[in-house]
Amino acid sequence: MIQKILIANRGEIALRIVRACREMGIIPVAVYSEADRAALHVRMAAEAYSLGASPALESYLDIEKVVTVAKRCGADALHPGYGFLSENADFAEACANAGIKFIGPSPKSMRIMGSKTRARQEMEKHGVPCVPGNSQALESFEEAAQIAQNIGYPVMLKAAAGGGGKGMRLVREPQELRSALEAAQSESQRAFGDGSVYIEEAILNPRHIEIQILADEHGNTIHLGERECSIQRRHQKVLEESPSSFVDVALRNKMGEVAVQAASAVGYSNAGTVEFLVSQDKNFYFLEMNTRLQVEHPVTELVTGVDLVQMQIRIAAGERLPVRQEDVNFRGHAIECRIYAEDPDNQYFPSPGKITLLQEPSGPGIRLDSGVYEGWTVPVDYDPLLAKLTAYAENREQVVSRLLRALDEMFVGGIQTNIALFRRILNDPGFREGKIDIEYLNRLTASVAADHQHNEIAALAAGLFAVLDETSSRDSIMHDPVGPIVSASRWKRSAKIESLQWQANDDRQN
Amino acid sequence: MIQKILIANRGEIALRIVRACREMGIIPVAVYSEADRAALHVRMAAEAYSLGASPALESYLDIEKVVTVAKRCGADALHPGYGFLSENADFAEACANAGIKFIGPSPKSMRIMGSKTRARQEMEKHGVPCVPGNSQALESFEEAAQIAQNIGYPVMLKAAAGGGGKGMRLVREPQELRSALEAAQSESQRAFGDGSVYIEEAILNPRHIEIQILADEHGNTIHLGERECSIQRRHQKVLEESPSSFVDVALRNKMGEVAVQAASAVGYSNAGTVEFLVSQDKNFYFLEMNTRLQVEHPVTELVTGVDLVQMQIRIAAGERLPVRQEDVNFRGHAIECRIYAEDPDNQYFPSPGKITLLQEPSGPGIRLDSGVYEGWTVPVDYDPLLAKLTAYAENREQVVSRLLRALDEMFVGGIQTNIALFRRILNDPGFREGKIDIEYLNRLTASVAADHQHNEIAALAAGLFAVLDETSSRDSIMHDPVGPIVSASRWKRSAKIESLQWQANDDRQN
Amino acid sequence: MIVKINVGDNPHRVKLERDGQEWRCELDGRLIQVRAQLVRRDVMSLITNGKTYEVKRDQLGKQARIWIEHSPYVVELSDPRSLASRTRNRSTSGNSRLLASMPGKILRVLATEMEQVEAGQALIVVEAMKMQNEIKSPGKGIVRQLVSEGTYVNAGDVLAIVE
Amino acid sequence: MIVKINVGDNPHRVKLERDGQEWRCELDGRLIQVRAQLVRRDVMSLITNGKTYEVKRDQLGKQARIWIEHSPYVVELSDPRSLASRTRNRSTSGNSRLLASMPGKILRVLATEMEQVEAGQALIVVEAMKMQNEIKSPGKGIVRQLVSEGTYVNAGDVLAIVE
Repeated sequence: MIQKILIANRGEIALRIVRACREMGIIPVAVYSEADRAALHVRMAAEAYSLGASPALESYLDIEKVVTVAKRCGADALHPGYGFLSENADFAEACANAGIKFIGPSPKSMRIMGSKTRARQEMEKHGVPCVPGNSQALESFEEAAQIAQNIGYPVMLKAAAGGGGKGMRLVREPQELRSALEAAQSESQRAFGDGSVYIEEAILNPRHIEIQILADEHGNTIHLGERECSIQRRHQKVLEESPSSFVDVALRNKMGEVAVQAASAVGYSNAGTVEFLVSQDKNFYFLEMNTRLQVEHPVTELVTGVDLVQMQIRIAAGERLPVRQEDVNFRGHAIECRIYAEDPDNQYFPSPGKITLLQEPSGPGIRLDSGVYEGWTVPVDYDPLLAKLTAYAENREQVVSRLLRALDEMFVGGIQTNIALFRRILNDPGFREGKIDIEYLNRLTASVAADHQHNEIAALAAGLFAVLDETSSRDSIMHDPVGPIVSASRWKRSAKIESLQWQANDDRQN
Repeated sequence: MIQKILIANRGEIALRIVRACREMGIIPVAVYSEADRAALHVRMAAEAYSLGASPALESYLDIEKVVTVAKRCGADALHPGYGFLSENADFAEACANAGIKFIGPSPKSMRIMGSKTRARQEMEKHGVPCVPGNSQALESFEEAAQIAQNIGYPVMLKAAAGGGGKGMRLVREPQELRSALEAAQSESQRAFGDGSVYIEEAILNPRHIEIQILADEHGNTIHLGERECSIQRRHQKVLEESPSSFVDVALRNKMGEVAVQAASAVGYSNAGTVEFLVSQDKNFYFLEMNTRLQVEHPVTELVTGVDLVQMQIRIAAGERLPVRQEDVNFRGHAIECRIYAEDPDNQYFPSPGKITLLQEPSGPGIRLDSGVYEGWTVPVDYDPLLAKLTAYAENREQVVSRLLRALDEMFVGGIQTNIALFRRILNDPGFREGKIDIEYLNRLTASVAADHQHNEIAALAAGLFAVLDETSSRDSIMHDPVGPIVSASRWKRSAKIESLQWQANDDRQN
Repeated sequence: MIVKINVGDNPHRVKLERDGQEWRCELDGRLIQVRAQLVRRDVMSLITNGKTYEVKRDQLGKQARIWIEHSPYVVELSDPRSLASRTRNRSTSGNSRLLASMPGKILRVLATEMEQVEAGQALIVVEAMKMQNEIKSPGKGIVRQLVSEGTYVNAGDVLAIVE
Repeated sequence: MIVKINVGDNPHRVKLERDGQEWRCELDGRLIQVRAQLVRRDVMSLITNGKTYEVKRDQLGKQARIWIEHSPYVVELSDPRSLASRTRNRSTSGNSRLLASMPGKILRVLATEMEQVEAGQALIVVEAMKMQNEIKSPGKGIVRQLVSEGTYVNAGDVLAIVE
């Protein structure tokens, strides 16, 4: 059995794994960069070792350092989380060479799925539907024109080395092809140092729907249904749900079977996710397979009752899957909101900094996976994900209401977050009717948000803060053993300073 | 439809109802006593009205005041929660007379179930098994001896007016009867001003298991399975779970049917709970019916996926039950811990006071229903329940581990709580094997708890607090906008004062 | 106690007097009875006319914000003197100070000290959490007090001044 | 910095010196390297030899407590002078002060000022949250400084002295 796991990650996912370890009687070991000495995952682990300087390249991405720590502390297994080194086959191999069980698939499966072209070849060989196209770098404009002709317009140009929407161009008609190809190639060259572009059929307004699979090391593979992940900003997921209101039982079974096929085709083991593009007429196409735990795994845990992280560890320990496909009991509906430190009104620009006030939601149907706490300074060095707020209820309508209630209870002070954006999404009639695709969020934010209505209460409250600050610092009304709250003089003094700065801001905005 | 609900309660249950209202688009209205002006249920409600002075008799128990506020604010319904006026038929009637829908059964059902003797008669008439006995006040010793003879020893003497274990005596043999009867009568007289005692067969080491039922106002009644509530202190539940490891499918179905019968017998509507004593050989006996929501309703919500409070409101609005008995989908296992402000090492004496530090657990499978917050002063006037920590997982073993993990994450500073007691229960092999009955907790606490092992780390930490306090107050290491933490001088000064007080305590203990 | 408060650009005058458990408030001359309770640092529970408000306070960069029903209101407390100076400043100043809206690292500086720049011209690239943000000149002018490449800035720090 | 600390009844001597990111600690002469971080008021994260401890601090009545792995340790910081006085007090004092262990209301006072009482005799009934608790005399003696009926007491308040 596994007795000690090194968690090669940070933030909420590291804490998620710490919790799974604790619940299984396994010793969770954290690693941390200097910026993360006081991070929540370090506080909650049983052991913790420094990796060095704050930049990820010098800490969480340094294979040698991580493996050295794992060996030194006597870990018999390592969980990579998501991001960082989680899909790095060399890392998985380095763990294996050091005698440490990598909690994930074999390096071989990772390598196949990590290459767009190899993955596509393998999938096509095993009858997994892919978007019609060539998936090889185009040699010339003539070749591009020929292939586009065969596929039929509209077509999509994509960077071979790419991702994140860079080097992507939609081509609606033949006469647009030449300039689009040149633009895509030059953008791809700038972004990835590689101008290779390939061509695919364009799926218009598709949904992004993925299937969670679990495979043990004895050849058993099951799926746990789908997750609807169409709500994205900058090609990154923002809100996910399960089930998808677009997927009926027949489609779920079909996509599930194909996902199991895809995993089996590469001898996959452990947890993984097969991502599909789904067209408005319910055709689906293999997009890629993520050979690791997903950020949004909680929605699947809530609707199936299965603990995916514990399952990963049990599979890595050589156990057989304890459930068969027909035992999976789907019940209810779950939606996850990724609470990011970013400003949706400013092109989602990240907002690291100190969290001066934090109020977390709880109560029925609410699950919070947070990596932060009040007083914590969110570092500038990593991802802006603060926490995942996930709600569960009997049906989609109830879960939407529940999430809105929980978002009302939540407050993050001192930095910007996207909490208000979720309130907008969840109140939007289009979202409530399930009318979403991967362009949904762009359309929503193109319109203007609702206005403020409580100017007078704000004025009143500001005045009362000033007077109560004073009272509490004099009489210690709060009975706080620590002493006074913000003193009135401080609040006023800072207000005066603000008055000057505010003025400067005004100038800039004019 | 119901548009505004007055919540005639306080603490976590008032907040639970606030949340249900918010999720249903209903305006939640709080009431509060002076001690509760800053209570969490007041903060979270949309409207709040004062009831007056702190003692419950002058606020939460004052029928006229509560009904007046409900009318004044325009509430069209009222939720009584549990405790306080929730089982008071006169209150339900006063609401009805004021044109306010009482969210609960009819006053008539409440009156029958509120009287031990009438309930028992009604149940026997409808074939619901009761503990063999007379349930009428004994007239004489001779009558008692006769009935005891008929029932067969051991028998139990119980106060007719009573509850909470007062006036209760176990009689194993005929020669013990006379003195036991006298003791029970005099204890009952002192406790309730009424010396009436009745006699029942003694069920030895029984379990306390209850069935949740839901009944709409159109004659449909279903049950949602059982809750195991055998872990009690002073006849009050401390930890509850669902399902019971003692109950198999056949017993569940049988008890469920009987519970539905019991409810139907009195024309019951809304949510209710039928409590049974279950003997070691799996016979079960009607104990009483609670005509309201139970404290421990979350465990049922977690294993069935049904929101009981929302269901109560929908039933009160005249809706039909949306699920049939065969649709109830039991999945997984749930356990609730009632976090009380009390000292288990000091006969569970309550510990009100200011919560100086509060860390709340979260993450997968954890639900927290709390009525308190850091900085809140738990009043001396009411119940010591601070919060309910409930965990859900695939099976009992996993949920026990999960709760232990969550209890590790939880911390309440400044007052005593029973958190350590839960750690003991959940680690106890007897509990883990499901060997529990209503005497379990007394047996467990009779043994000595484990010892402390970290004296040296404590000394080190105390020293580091002193030096870091100093640094942080000088350099503001914490970057706290509010200023310094406990200053070193304060920590040291108070330490000196303590040194004197501690000494006095020592003297007392010698 | 009398406080002058600006919410956004709107000035308000608030007079506060304790009245037993309540506060007698005059907001721009209108009387409002309020029960106010500081429940913790930066969080206040208000009840007025039966309605409850859970009000929060925070600071983003140099802006003080009051949050009501999850919308932020930028507020400043002022006295006549600071108001006067404010007005004076506003009328005379032709400068634009570029302030960092978020903490981050100065990845690139695209202008040089004393350079003549156009409105909309990119001056600085700030990076945080692998995202890059171009800071553009708000108008035509001369660049001064440029921040240096590689430094870390906080929200509200001056990145440059365009005169 | 040198601190003398009692944990329960055991005295410890702790010498603390900053050493870069770490603390060089001498605990009763034994050297221990520690990384310590105050993560918020009354919560400290310790790492020593790779092992982590999340240490909390609180106060119950007049007792200061340090919590490690969910067990409380009653601690006091002392200097030689207070230690001396403590020893002196202990050896000369024959009094017992009855302290309230919890906040509550004095429901009944069962003894009178200057009354001669026996060990175990009930002196006072305290009530909180509808529970009642009898406070008994720790020994034979004369009762003094009795608290009055109806008053509210806090943890650590003196309820009576038995001489």
